[in-house]
Amino acid sequence: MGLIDIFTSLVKIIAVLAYVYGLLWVLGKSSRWVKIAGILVAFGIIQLVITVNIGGSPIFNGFDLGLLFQACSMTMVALGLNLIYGFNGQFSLGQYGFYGIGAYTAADITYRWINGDARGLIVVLSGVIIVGLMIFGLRQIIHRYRGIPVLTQFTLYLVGTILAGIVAVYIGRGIAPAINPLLGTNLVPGALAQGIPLQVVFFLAIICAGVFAAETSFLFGLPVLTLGSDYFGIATLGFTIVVNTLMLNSDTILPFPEMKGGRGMIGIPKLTTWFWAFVFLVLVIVVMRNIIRSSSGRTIMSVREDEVAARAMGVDVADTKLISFMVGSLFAGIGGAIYAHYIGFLSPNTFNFLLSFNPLIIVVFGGLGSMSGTIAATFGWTFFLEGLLRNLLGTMGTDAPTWRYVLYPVTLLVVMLIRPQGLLGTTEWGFLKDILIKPRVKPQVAAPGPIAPAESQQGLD
Amino acid sequence: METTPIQTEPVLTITGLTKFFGGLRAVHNFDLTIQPGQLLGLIGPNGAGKTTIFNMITGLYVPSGGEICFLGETILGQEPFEITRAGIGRTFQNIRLFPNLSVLDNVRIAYHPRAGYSMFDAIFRNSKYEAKERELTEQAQDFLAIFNLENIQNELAKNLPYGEQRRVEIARALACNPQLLLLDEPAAGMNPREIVQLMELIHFVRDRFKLTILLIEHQMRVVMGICEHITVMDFGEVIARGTPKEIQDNPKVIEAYLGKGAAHAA
Amino acid sequence: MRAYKVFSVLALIAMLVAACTPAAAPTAAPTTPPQQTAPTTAPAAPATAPAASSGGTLKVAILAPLSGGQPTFGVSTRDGALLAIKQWNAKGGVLGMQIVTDVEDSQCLPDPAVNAANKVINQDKIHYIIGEVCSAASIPVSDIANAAKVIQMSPTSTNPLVTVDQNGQTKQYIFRACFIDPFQGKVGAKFAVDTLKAKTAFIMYNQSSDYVRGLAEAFEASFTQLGGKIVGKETYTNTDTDFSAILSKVSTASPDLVYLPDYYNIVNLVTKQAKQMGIAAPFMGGDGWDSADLDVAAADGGYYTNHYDPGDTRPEVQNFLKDYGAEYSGKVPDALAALAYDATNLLLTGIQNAGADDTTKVATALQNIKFDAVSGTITYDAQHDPIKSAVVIHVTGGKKEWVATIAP
Amino acid sequence: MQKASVSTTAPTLAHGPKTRLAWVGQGFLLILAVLALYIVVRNLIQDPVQFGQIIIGGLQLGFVYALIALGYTMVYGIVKLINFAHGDVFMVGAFVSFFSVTKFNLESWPAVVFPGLPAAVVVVIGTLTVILLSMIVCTVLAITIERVAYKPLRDAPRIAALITAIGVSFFLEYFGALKFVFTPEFIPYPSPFTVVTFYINNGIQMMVPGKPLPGHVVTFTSIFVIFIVATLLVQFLLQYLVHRTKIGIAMRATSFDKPAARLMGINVDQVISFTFAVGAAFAGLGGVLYAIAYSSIWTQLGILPGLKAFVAAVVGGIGSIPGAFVGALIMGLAENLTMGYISTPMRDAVAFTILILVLLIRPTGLFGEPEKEKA
Amino acid sequence: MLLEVQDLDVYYGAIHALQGISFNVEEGEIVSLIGANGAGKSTTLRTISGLLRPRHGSIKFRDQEITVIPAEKIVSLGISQVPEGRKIFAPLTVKENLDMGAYTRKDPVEIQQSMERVFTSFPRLKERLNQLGGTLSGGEQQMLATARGLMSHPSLLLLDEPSMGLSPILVEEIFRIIQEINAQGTSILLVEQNALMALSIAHRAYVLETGRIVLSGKASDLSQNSQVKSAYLGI
Repeated sequence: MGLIDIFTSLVKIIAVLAYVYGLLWVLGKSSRWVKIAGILVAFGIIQLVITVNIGGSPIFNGFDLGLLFQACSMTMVALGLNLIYGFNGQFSLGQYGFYGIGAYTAADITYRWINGDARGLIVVLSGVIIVGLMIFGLRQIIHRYRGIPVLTQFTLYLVGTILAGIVAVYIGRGIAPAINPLLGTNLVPGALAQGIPLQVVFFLAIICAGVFAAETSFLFGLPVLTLGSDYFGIATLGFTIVVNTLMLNSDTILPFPEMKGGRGMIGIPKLTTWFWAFVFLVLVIVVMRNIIRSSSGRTIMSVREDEVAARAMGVDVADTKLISFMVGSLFAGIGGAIYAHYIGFLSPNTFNFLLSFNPLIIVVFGGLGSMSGTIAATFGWTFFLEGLLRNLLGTMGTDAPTWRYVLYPVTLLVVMLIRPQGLLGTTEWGFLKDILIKPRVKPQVAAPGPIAPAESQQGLD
Repeated sequence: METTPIQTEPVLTITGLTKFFGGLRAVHNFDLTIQPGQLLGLIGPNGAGKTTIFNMITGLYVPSGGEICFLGETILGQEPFEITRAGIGRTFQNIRLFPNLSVLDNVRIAYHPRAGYSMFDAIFRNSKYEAKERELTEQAQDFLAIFNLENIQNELAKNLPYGEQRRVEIARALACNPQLLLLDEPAAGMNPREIVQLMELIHFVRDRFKLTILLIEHQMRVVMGICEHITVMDFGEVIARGTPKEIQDNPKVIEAYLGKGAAHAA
Repeated sequence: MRAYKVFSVLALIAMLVAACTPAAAPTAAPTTPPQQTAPTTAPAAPATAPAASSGGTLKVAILAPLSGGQPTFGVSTRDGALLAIKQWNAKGGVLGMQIVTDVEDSQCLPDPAVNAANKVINQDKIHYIIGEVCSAASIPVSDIANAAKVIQMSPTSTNPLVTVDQNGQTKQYIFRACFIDPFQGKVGAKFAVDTLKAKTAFIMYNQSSDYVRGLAEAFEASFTQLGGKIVGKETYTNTDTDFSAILSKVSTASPDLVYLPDYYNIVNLVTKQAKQMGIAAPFMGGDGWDSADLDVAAADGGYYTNHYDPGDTRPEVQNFLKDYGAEYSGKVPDALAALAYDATNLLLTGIQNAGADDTTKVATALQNIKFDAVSGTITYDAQHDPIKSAVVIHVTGGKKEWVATIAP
Repeated sequence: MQKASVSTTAPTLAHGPKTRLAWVGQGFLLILAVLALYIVVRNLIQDPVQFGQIIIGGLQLGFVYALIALGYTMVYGIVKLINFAHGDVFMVGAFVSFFSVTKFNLESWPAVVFPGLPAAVVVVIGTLTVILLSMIVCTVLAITIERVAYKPLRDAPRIAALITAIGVSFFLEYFGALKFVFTPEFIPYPSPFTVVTFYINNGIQMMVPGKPLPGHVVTFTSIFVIFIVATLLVQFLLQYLVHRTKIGIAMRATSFDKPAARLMGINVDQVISFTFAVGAAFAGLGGVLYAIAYSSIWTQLGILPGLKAFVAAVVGGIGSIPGAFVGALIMGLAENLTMGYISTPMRDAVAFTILILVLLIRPTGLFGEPEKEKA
Repeated sequence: MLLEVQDLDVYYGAIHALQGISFNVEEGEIVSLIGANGAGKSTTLRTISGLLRPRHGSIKFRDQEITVIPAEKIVSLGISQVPEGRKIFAPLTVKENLDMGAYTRKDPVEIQQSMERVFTSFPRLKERLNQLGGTLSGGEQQMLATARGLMSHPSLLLLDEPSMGLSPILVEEIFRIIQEINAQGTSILLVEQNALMALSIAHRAYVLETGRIVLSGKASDLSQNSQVKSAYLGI
C-alpha cells in the first residue's frame, strides 16, 4: 500500500497511454498484414497481462481490468461526442442518454435470453430492422416531395416508428415460443443460453443496442438539430434527463418489469471480455476514422466550419448533421452495451445528467476535433480519476476521500487555464492522421489542365 | 455539348421577386433575365438589396413573393444545396471559406455531390472508395492547378493571404460545377493590381467553363470594365438597366448612385 | 508477408478461443452461479489464503459515498464504522490483531463502487468490506465480493437482492445489518392499521431512491393486504423541493395517513409544506427519519419505524450515544451511523467467533451469530437478513417518543 | 470549430413557403395543445381549489427560477457563456444567510442595538440585513469566479470557459460539502421570521397554527407574497438599470460588440464583472428566499433550479430580462401542472418539450429579438 | 507633435503584421495611410487605440507613451477611433450610441454641448435620435459612427475606411464632413482604400505595403508619384 501503489498507478497511466499510442501507430502502417499483426499483438498484450500471474496476481489485476473496460466503453461514448461536437460542431449534452439507451437495450436482450425468453432479442432485432427500413423508405418519399416542414416529417416518422414497434412486438410474440424451450430457465439453462450461442446473442445485442440508439437519435435529432448550437445543447441535456426519468420508471411508465426502475436492473450476464471490448473499440475507431477521412467526413467538418458556405457548396446540412448525430449515438449505444455487460448491474443513477458532462469534459480535455486526443484523454482520465486519485486519497487518511471532487475540478480548471484548446489540440496520432497530399510537380501553371473542365462539362448535361 | 443548341432559353428568369424583413421591404418587384453566356452586373448603393437577391436565388432566404426560374424550372422552395447541385454556384461578400480545412479539402467538399461513393463504401474502404476518392482528389488537384493554387493545397484556408482566399473561393464555387456563377463583390478589399488580375480571372473563367456570371460590385472599374449588361438597384427596386455606357449616362443613376464621384472612379 | 499471414491466422484463432471461454479466469467474476453454494471448494482461490494478514493487523475496507450525490450519508456511515473500530482497537483488536481501515469513496453509484471494491479486493487484498450505503452500489459490489470470497457487510442496503441473487440463492459471503424493505414496510402497515386505525393511505415516494421505493412498495402491499386502501400514489425525485402539486392532491384525497418513507431532508421539506397547506393527516415513514436534523416541529404528529429507540435504557444504546457524541464533538448519531456501528461490530464479532482470518469460517460464524447491537439483538436468517424487532417512534411536542415495539 | 455560437444562419430558413403537408405537423401540435388545454380545463372545473393550489405552487417555483434566470440571461447575453456555476452561487447565498442567522444572529441585530424597536421593525430590518449580506457575499464570489476562471479564457474557445464553469460548479458543491466549509449534511433552515399561512375563504384569512382549516381551501404563505414583491422589484430595478443608467447601456453595448465598446472607452472587463455581480446579487436574494420558503438546505440544492432557470431563460429569449421572468413563470407553472394533472415523473419531459417547441416555433425564444438581415 | 509612432512591430500569432513602421501626426493635420488590403493599415490603427499590443516600438501621444495603456484609457487621453465597418451598436438607439461615445466624460453639460455640435455636422442624426442604430441606412450608420467617435471630444480622430461599402455619392459627403471636422481643429489619421479620395483631402500620406512604409510625403506630391499612380490610383 501507500507510495508504491501511487507509483504503480502512475506507471499504469503512462503504460496505457503508450499502449494507445502504439496501437494507433501500428494501425497507421501501410501494409495490411502488418496492421492485422499489430492489432493481434495489441490484443495479446493486454490478454497476457491480465492472465499471467506474477507473484500471486496478474500484472493488471481485476481493478485495472475494470478500469480498462470502463475506459473502453467511455472511449466509444466520447468518440461519438467528438464526432457530433468536435467534427460537426453540434454542442450536444445528450450522449449519456444514448449511452443509457444502449446499455439498457443490450442488457434487456441478454437478460431475457439467459432467463429463457427470446422475445427481447426478436422484438428488438426485428424492431430495429423494420424501423430502419421504415426510416429509409420514408426518407426517399420525403426527399421526393421536397419542402415538407420538419414538424410534419417528425410526425410521420413518429407514427411510422410506433407502427413498426407494434409490428415488432407481434413478430416477437409469434416467434419467441418456438425458441424459448431451447433456452431453458434461469436455473437450468438450455443449449442456446450458454457458450457460443450466448456470445452470438451478445454480439447481436451490442449491434442492436447501437442501432436502436442511432434510430432514437434520428427521431429526436430531426426536429432538434434545426436549433442553434447552444439551444441544441440544452435540448439534448433535456433528452438525457427525460431518458433518465424513463429509466427510473421503466417498470411503471414503461412495460419492462425486469429493469426494476429506480431499483436497478440486476442479473445481467457479465459477458464483456477483453476480446469484445477490444474488438468494438478498434471497430469504432476504424469506422469513425474512415468516415472522417472520406467525402462525407469532409462535409461533416464543413458544417462545423461554416454552415452557410456548406449549403452553398451543395452540402445537405440537415442531412449531414443527422448522420453525424446518428453515428455518434450509435457509438454511444455500443459503448453502453459493453458497459452493461461488464458491470452486470444497471442503475438509472449511472446515467444521471450530472455525469453526462463527463464525455464533454473528456472531449474538450483531449482536444476538439482530435480523435487521438479523445482516446488518450478517456484512458488517462479514467486511470487518473479512478486509479491514481483513488490510491492517492486512500493513503491520506479517512477524511481524504471527501476531497476527491474538490481535487478533480481544480485539476480541470488548471488544465483548461493552461491549455484551453485541449491536451492534443487537433493533433492526430499514427493511423488517425490525415494523409497529406503532396503537391504534384506540374510544369504548366494556369494552363488549362485537360481533365477537370472536361469532367465539369459532363456534369452539366 | 459545346455548341449549346438552345440559345433562346434564358438561364435565369426572375419575376416580381419581393422580400420583407419584418416590416422592412428589402427587395420589391425585382425582375431579371440572364441569357446563357452573359456577364451581368448588379450595382447599387449599400442596402439596396443586392445580396438579399443573391441569398434568395441560392435559397438561403425564402422570398416573400415572386418567382425564380433556373433553366426553365422553378427553384423556389428548394433547399440551398439542391439549388447548388442544380447548377448555381456563388461566392460571398465576406469570404466564407472553411477556415480550418486545407485548400484541397475546401475544393473537395464542393465535389461531394459527385463523389460517386456512399458513406458505407467509405466505412469499408472498398475498392470503389479507393478508386473514386483518388479520382476525386486528382480532379480537385487539376482544378487547383488551373487557378495556380496547387502548391498551397495543404495550407489551411485561414492561413492564406486575402487575395488567395478570394481565388480559392472562386475556385471552390466553380468546383460545384455551376452553369450560373454568382459573384458577390469579388473585388472588395483588393488593390488595383489585384483587381486587374481578378478581371482577367473572371474573363478566363467564363470562357473556360462556358459560364453565365452575375456579379455584384462596387468598384466601377470592374463593373464598367467587364460587364456586358448592368442592372442598377436602389431601395430594393430596379432603377435602370443597360450597357455600361448607357448606365454611365443615365441621369437617374448618377443622381442616386454615382454622383460626381463617377468622374473620379473612371 | 507470408509469415505475417500465418501468424495472423493463428492469432485470430487464438483470439476467438479466448473470446469464447468464459471471462471467469482473468476477471475473477464467474458467471456460473450454481457452483457458488459449495463452500468447501475454496482453497485454490487466492482470497482465502488464510495467513494473508500475519503482520498482526487486520484490514477492513469501508465503502461509503463520501463525494457525489449524498456525501452526508457516507460521512455518517464512515463515522459510525470508525467509532466501532476505534473501540475494538482500544480493547486490543480482534484476535490480537489491530484493525487497519481503508476508507474508499464509492459515491452511491455502481461504477465507483465496483472500482473501489475491485481495488480493495484485488490490489489491497482486503477480505472484509463494510458498505456500501445504497443498494444500487451494494448489489454490484456484492457480486464481486461473493465471487472473490470476501465478506461484505452492508450497514444500510435494504434491497433484498443485496444478499440474494436473482435466482433466490443466498450469497454466502454477503450480510447486512439493517432490515430489508419488506419488513419495515410491513411493520409500518401493521402499525397503521392496528394502532392508528387508518383506513386510507396516500403514498409519496422518491422514484430515484431504491430504499424509499422498496419501503413504499412493501407498505402498499401489506396495507392493502390488511384491508386498507391506497387512495393515491405520487413520486418525486431527490432534487425536488416544491411538493405543492403533490400535496394539493393529498389535500384533495384527505387520507387517514400519508406514508413518506424518505430520508429526513425530504421529510422536512414535505411536512413543512404540508403544515403550511393545512394538511392534518399524520405522516409516517421509516428509519430514514431518524436524524438529529429532523424538523420535529414540521413533522409533529408523525410516526416512523426505526431500529432502536434512542430513549432505550439498554447499555448498548446509551453507551453508543455517549461515545458517538464524545468522538464527534457532540453530534447525535442518525440511523446510518447507528447501523454502520452495528455492522462493524457484527463483522468483527464474527471474525472473533470464527477464530481465524478466514472468510469462509467468518461467514459461517456470522450465520450463527447472536449479537446485542444498538438496534437490538441480532440473529441471521437463511437469507443473511438480520432478525430483529422494530420500534415505532412518535414525533410529538418536539420529542421523539417510543410507542411500540413490533417483533418480526 | 469552437464557435458553438447560437446559429448564425438566418432564422427564415426554418419557415418559408414549405407548406406541403404542413397540416400534419400543425395538426400534431394542435392535438397536443388541445389535449393540454382539455386536461387543464377539466381539472379546473372538477376541483378549482386544487387548481388554485397548483397554480400558486407553480408561481412560487417560477419566481425562484426567475431570480436565478436573470443572472443566467445577463451573463449569457454578454459573454455567451452558460454559467453553470450560477446555480451554486445561489446555493452559497442560502448558506451565507444560514450562518448569519445561526452563528451571528444577524436577524436580530436591531433589537440588540436599539432595544426599544417594535418587533415588526426588527424583523424587517434584520431580514433585510441578512439578505443584503448574502447578496454581497454572492457578488464578491461571482466576481472572484469571473476573474479566476473565466477572464483568462476570454480569448480561448468558448467551450473551454464552459468546462471551467462546470469545474467551478463542482468545486463549489464539493468544497462546500467539506466538514469545515459548510457541511455535507442536509440542514434545516431557521427562518429569520415566522412564516404565516393564509387561506382564501370569504376573503384572505390567516391560518392559526393548530387550528384546522375550514375544509378544502386554497392556501398560500407570506413567503409567496414576499416572492412576488421581490421579483417584481428586481424586474423594475433591472429594467431601469439596463435602459436608464450609463453602466446599463454600456452593458448592452458590450454584449453587442466588445471591441467597439472598448474603443468607446468602456472598460469591458469591468462591465462584464458588473454583469456577473448583478446576476449573483439576485441569485443571492433568490437563495435566501428559497431557503426561507423550503427550509432545508444542502450544498447541491442549486443544481436543478439553476438548470431549470437556464431553460426558462432560453424559453423567454436569452438576453431578454422580461423574457427571463415570463419564461420562468411558464416553466414553473408547466411543471406544477404536469405534476398535478399528468404524471409527476413526466414533469421534466414536459418542461423540455415546451423548450423544444418554443424554439422550433420561435428560434430566439418568446421575447428574443428576431434576428435581422445579415449584411 | 501630437502622435509619434516609432519602429512598431506587431504580430498576429506567427504573422509579422507590422514590421517596424514609424510615422507622425502633427496638430491639425489630416494624415492618410494608404495601401492594399492586408498591408497593415487597420492593424496600425488598432495598435494605436490599444486593441492590439505591439511587440516592439513605441507610440507617443503628446509625448506620453501609450503602448502600455489599456484601450479604454486611451480614449480619455483624446484618441478616438471610428472602426472599420462602422461597428455601431445596433440594438441601441442613436442617442444611446452617442452617449456611449461620450462614455469617458462625466460632465453632462459638456456632453450635451458636444452632442449639439455633432448635430450641426450631422443634422440627419438629430431627426433619428430615438431610432435603433441597426435600422439606419449604411450612410447614416457611417455618420453615426463618426459622430460617436467625436463625442469623446478627441484631439486625434482615427478613421478606418470611412468609405467602405458606400456609394460614391455618399463617399463624397463623408469626406466633406471629414474636412469639416478637421477644420474645427481635430487632427485626423485616415486609413483608406480609396487612395484617390484620401490623397485629395489629406495633408500628408504614408504608403504601406506588407507591413512596411514604402513611401511618404505630402499628399499632393504622392498623388503625382508614378509608382503610386500605377499601383493605387489605377491610372
